[in-house]
Amino acid sequence: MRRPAADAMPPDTEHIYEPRLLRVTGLAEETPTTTTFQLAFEDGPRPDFKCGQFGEFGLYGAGEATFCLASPPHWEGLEITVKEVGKVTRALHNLNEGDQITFRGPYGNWFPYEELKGKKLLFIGGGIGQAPLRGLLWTCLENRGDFEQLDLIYAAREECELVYERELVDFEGRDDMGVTLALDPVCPGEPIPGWRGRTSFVPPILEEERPSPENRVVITCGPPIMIKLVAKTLIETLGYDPAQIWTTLEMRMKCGLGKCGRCNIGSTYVCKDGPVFTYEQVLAFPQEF
Amino acid sequence: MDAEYYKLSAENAAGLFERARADYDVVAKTRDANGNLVYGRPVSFEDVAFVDEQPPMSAKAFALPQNETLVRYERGGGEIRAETPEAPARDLLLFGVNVCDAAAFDIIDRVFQWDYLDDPYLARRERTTQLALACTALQRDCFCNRISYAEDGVDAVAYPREGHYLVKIQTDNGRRLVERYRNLFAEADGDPETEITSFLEKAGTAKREPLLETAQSGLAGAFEHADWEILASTCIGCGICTYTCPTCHCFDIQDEGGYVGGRRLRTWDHCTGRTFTAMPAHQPRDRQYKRYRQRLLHKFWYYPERFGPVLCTGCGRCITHCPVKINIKELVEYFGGLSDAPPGGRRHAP
Amino acid sequence: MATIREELQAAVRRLFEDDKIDYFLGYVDDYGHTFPAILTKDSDLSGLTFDRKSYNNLAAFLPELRGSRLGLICKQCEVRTLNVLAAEEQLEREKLVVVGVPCPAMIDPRKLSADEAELGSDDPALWQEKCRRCLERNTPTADLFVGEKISTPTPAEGWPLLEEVEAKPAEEREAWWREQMSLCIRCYACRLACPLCYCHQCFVEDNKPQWLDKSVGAENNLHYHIIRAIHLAGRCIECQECSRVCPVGIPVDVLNNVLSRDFASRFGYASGETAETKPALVAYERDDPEDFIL
Amino acid sequence: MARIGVFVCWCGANIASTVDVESVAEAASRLPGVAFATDYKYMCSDPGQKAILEAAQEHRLDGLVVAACSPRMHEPTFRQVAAEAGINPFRMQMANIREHCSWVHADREEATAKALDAIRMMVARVAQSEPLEPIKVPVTRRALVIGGGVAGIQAALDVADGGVETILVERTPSIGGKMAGLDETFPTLDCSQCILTPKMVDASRSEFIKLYTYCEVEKVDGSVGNFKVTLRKKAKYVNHELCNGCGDCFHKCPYKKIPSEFDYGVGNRTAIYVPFPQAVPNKPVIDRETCVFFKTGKCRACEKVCLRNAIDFEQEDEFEEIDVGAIIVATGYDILEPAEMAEFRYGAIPDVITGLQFERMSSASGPTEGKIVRPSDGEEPKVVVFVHCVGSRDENYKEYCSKICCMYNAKHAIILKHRIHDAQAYLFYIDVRAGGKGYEEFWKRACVEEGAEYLRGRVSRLYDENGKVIVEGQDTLSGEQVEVVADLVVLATAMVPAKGTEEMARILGVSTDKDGFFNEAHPKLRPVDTATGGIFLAGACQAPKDIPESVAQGSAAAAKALGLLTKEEITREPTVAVVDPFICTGCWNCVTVCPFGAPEKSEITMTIDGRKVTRPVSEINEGKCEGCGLCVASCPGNCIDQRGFSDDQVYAELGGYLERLRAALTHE
Amino acid sequence: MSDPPVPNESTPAPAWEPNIVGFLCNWCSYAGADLAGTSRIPYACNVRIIRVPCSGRVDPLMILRAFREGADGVLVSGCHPGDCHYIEGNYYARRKFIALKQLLDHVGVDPRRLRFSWVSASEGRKWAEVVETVTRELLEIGPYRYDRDGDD
Repeated sequence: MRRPAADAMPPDTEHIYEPRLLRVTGLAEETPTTTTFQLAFEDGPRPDFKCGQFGEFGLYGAGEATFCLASPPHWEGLEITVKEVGKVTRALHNLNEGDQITFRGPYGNWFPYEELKGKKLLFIGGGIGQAPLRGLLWTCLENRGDFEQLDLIYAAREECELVYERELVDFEGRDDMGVTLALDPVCPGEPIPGWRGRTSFVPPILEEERPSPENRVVITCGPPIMIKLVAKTLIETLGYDPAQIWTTLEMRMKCGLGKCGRCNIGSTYVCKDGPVFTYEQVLAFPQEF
Repeated sequence: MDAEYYKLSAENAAGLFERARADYDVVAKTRDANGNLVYGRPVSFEDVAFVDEQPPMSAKAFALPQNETLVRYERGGGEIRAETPEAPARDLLLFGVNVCDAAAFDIIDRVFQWDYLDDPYLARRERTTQLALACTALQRDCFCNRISYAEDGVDAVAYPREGHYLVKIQTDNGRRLVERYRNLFAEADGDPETEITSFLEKAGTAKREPLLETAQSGLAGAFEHADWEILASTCIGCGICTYTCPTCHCFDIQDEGGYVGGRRLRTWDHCTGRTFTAMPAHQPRDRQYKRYRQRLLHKFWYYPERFGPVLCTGCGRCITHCPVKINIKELVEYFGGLSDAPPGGRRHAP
Repeated sequence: MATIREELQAAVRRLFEDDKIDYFLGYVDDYGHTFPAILTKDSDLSGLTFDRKSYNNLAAFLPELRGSRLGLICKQCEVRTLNVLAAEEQLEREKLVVVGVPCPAMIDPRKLSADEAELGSDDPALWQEKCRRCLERNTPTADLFVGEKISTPTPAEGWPLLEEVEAKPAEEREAWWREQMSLCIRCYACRLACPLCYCHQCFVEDNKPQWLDKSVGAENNLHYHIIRAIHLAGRCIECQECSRVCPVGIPVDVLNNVLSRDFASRFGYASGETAETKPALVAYERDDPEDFIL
Repeated sequence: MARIGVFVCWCGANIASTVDVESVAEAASRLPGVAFATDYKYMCSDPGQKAILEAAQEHRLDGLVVAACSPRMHEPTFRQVAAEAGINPFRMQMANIREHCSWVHADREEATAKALDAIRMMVARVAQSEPLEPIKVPVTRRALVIGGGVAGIQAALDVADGGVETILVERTPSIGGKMAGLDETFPTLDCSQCILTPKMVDASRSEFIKLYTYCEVEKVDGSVGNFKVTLRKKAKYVNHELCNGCGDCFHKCPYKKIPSEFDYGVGNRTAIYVPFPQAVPNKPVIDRETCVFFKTGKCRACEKVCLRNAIDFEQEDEFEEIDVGAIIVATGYDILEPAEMAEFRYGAIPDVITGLQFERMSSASGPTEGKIVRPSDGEEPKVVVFVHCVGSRDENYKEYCSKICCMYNAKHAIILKHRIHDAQAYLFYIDVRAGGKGYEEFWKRACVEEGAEYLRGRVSRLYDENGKVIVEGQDTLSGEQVEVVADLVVLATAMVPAKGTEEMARILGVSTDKDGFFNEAHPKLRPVDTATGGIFLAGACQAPKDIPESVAQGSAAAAKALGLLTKEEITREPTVAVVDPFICTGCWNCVTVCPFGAPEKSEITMTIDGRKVTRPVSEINEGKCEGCGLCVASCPGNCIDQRGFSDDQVYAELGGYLERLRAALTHE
Repeated sequence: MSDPPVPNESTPAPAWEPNIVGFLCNWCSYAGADLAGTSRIPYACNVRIIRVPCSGRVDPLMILRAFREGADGVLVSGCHPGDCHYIEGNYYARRKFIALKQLLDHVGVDPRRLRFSWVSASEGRKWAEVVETVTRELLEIGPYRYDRDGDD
């Protein structure tokens, strides 16, 4: 049989499914069901990773699940933000500082940082979809001079579903980026008591603000329906080229290595070829995701 | 390497089996307690079944077991100890397996070697040698004659002749087998290639146009074809086609055990099942025909687009054992534009 | 005289022409198999047939077509299934056109020789066990009967395979089942082919918690089959589809038969005979007989 | 993030002498999810509770395991402590290491190991425990009493007395029930009607009581605090708004020979009738079944005579839906139909009557105006046989004792003697049961002062001969065969649940016992509750009872109802079932098995393959769910789970125990 | 995984003890077990109790899971027929138990591994006897292993 040389073995493991163990060094409760875990590598140096990549995180006895790496590479350690939805996430939520979790990765492709340089960036996050954007956002802020403009629109269904609240406050205080926070309107047009931001879905905000497509790149992640409507508005109403819109796709994954066949969309393995795609690529997929 | 040809007398075939059992873990066709044909470990040559018929389960499990422990773990004293299982201790000889089963390994090697090397699979795979046995007749549901890749990459193929086997060696691995038991093999005489060609013609396993590989471009335009719904809706979503398939290789990774100890294991999984892509509150393939479509297109469009060969050796198990007898060959022909009507007549979506 | 095939095709064509149905669930034959097919008014009906290999219990496809007006071929297996489904309020009977056929008994595919010469055989030894037990061959509840009625031979008594297994001493029986169970690959065809396994989620798919391990192995497989049998307790209509579809040849219906027979004698259950009987496990009598509770 | 605290109680020496509590606490502190573990002499004591509160704060605990006595003992205590500590009470579990461990095992090592297992299991369980909040349900401040006998009347009066609107439903034309037909009552011999009718009038006059006679309960939906009840107001064919109860109509009614239900056939009534003179309301109804007009279309005599034009042949049954918060069931009893017991020859021999018929005869306002006569010839009977236990305490009929017969037989013997001085009473009895205030004295009086002859033994044969009823039996005291030539035989037939009780049980969703009486929630401690919240029992519908008991239970049920109805809202245990509608198939197993009607049929609309699909699904009415988990285990697709007893929790508990085995295997 | 721990060479081999999971209904059997405690009736300590609201809450899946996880025996106990706190839960449970029992018997699992009992709140002594019986029987038939590691 033919056996090519491997070019992407994860470091420090015997085989590709053997995870490393990370130590939970900190926990931040983002919402009642969402927690950010700060993780430290104790068994060796942290692998290099890039914004947009993901990993397989888990707990022995509960299993593995896929999470995007939610902190920028220039921070120490690694952070992930986990929403409790199933067996693994429930088990993770029962952890305390000092506990260990398993990690394989980093996997997948990443946001093309070099291509983004010199552009105006508009981040659009929805709910827990802010997590995949967070690393890139902080990287851009760290290198603010690389970019002409930096804006963030962040929306959630309810105030208690906003993640990274303390960072949002920090962003709002900065003068080198624009921040728009929005909650889904409960009764259209009616303000939500005590809420400092806007009460609107994202597309109307875009229609109102009309960020021009010129030299701009939109990076968005959120619920599939939000991505769809945001892209529609940008392309049809504001004249964006689908190639100007970047997103990360959520597909069920298991191996993260392009083997298990779960994340196939056409001949694309989301775990290897993605999860970062331009909307142009997304439109070319067989429409089943 | 260039193919080499040898003669193996029927007598020596028995000798080969006996001697190989000392050096290899020998797997061959045999019968289980119920009298059903299986790939098993017969202890004597008499127990080896030399028939064209395929066992329901292909031979893929010998490289990709249905359950495979990836990591064992233990907790204690505030620490987690994890260890990976030992690689298999013995070489494996697939003795007299069907060509379509042997051929599958080379096809799925490609994904297991793609970029990341799948060590657990490859550890088994690398210790495997195939000595396949060519069929004497095409069976009812077989269509290996429609797939060009169906013998490539098989280490050695034995063609049954009068009183002996003509053995074609296709890989270094195959050559090592012959060298190991060189005195059992004789040089082939005559023109073995011609002999094989006429054997295949007679058996009905010679290639016949149009090959199913040519359906790929047609399939690429057929994703939205309205007839998927009506033709694939009888699919009940079981795992028979994928589990019996020599090339289907999708899997799941799960933990079994508890806090104190257990294992992380990989188990076969199947894209035709309704949980395969189900996420909390989101199911991209929300109807059965979409899941069937995925299987077919993955085999005949996505996989060849990415890795070259179609993900199929034409063994026909997925037709034979399908509870509703969905015929992948005919559907590939229909959706791939090679035939006008699906099996059993046109059934237009309303 | 018209063959059943021609009559059937004519009848279905009429149903479509009269706009009585949106879909017809029947069998077509091709490439040496007879298999279920969903037909519409634009379909080519020339493959439509009914023969001794019309194995599938077509009621298994009802959930997929729920909401549509539907014609389907009903042999006695389907009739009994429809009764259970009606009792469980899973049936839109008013949307169904039940097409009755004279059922000549199904050949046991495991006994079918390669050349299929015996397909026309009336030798009960070649039939599926259920057909030897069958009480009715002519779909008495049909809305529309196609073909000529045939006589029903005297049904066979008993449960041959079950009795054969039971005749083994306990230890041998355990070994036998362990052997069978070690063959199981958990493809779940047995449950998916079953017209009464219509849950949207099966317990094997539930991972909160994961009551049943995903890995295969004799014990896990046994547990799967036991729970499957329990879920069919007093519901199973013994169509034997579970056994027929098993790719590795496990006679899984024996487990169902254990309960069918026991519930028949213990509780007087005969599932599928009327459309009123509630499933046995959601019913009780105050004096249900048992002799093992301490 | 689980931060569980484990508190191991010594219970003085109760636990500590057998279980090594210190090492248990130490081992517990190393269990997954445990942030803190300690042991203490008495966890339930003030200092013990305080220790929990302090530890909870110091270690930021979010779950508690108290390893101590049985949760049946102190679960409420420690739930309270958890709440005070800011921990959700449903994330507190007790590991029972006293009743289930230290008190039953002597070996210290074994008991210690078992105690630690119990803690492991509970820690695992708490880690899987969702915080739960009690379910709060607002209460409709209105009660429904079903049945207008003395129990129902008493209950209605007492609830009304509490200022709560009460609807009293009676299916016959008048309230009063069985008691209204009685003559004198034991043991005081005061006149039944004299003491009952004032209560009937009170009930009709109370501003808080709405009386619905000739009315039946058709349907009951909803649950404790909020029932929706559909009433069928049967057509009376008399407009009671207009009717002034003058009685002209029933005097004019030509059809007079209808056996009166109220008189058990001893007397007759007309087709338009008031069941008895003191009826409340004292207004007639027309019995459609017997009225000539309804049969032939001719007559209308009553209509013609009615000056108020109150007769209305066009009336139809009306339905009314009412909202109530509590229901008191007081549907009473009937007697076992004596004709069913052929050996007593009831129906075959006219001079064999039932005790209730005797009551009507002896009643001064009854059909014979108090004269006791033989039905066959109207003659005064001189020898009367009273038979005890007719159908009661008889394995062929009813196994139970009907409780009141001994006393009313004694009463009948006394009344007989009072009315016909030279009459002789014979009583065949098994034994005399006279447990009640003044009861023993009463039957002795019959025996000693009134000369009633008590014959201990069963009647073996009854037959008529020459106009007499010959009663054969054995006197087991003397051992002799006895034969009494009687003029009249009175059967003390068994009390059975009133006709329709089974149907009523189905409507209410409450259970009945093997004899068909309503089941109380607990035979000792909750005798007036049913297992269904908000439904209470009063009177003989629950079991045979005499008047004072029925009245007492009426009052008790009223107190229970008032206790419920005076709350603004009620809280219920949140350990209810919950359906995942996305995977529910609508097989209705849950609907079929639930004893409380909590799962309800509903629908969900979802988008599948771009199409809107509506699927039938089950939905749990939390107000009705009692938390038994039967539906959970009956759902084949595991679509239902139970809060507080979730599959995850049970699974974790199992794992918590069996982990030890793995640990043993790995030599930890 | 129900094997007895492999003894170390230094320590004598401990006698094997069966591991039994008991599912007890809250209202009768759990209370009965409490009563056994308050009455100080000693019994074998091999049963680990899982409290459930009603025997009707016990799903055969739980029982099989207990075996799968390593239990040697399972005991399910509820209220006597007619005494169910939830009116009829134990009647339904009984049918499920009959079905499960039939099947386990048929496939050759020793019937003594799975026991059911009705123990009321007043039957402390019966509870103790049930535990003793079940434990004794399991000691006779030994550890349960079906095919504990259907691995690789």
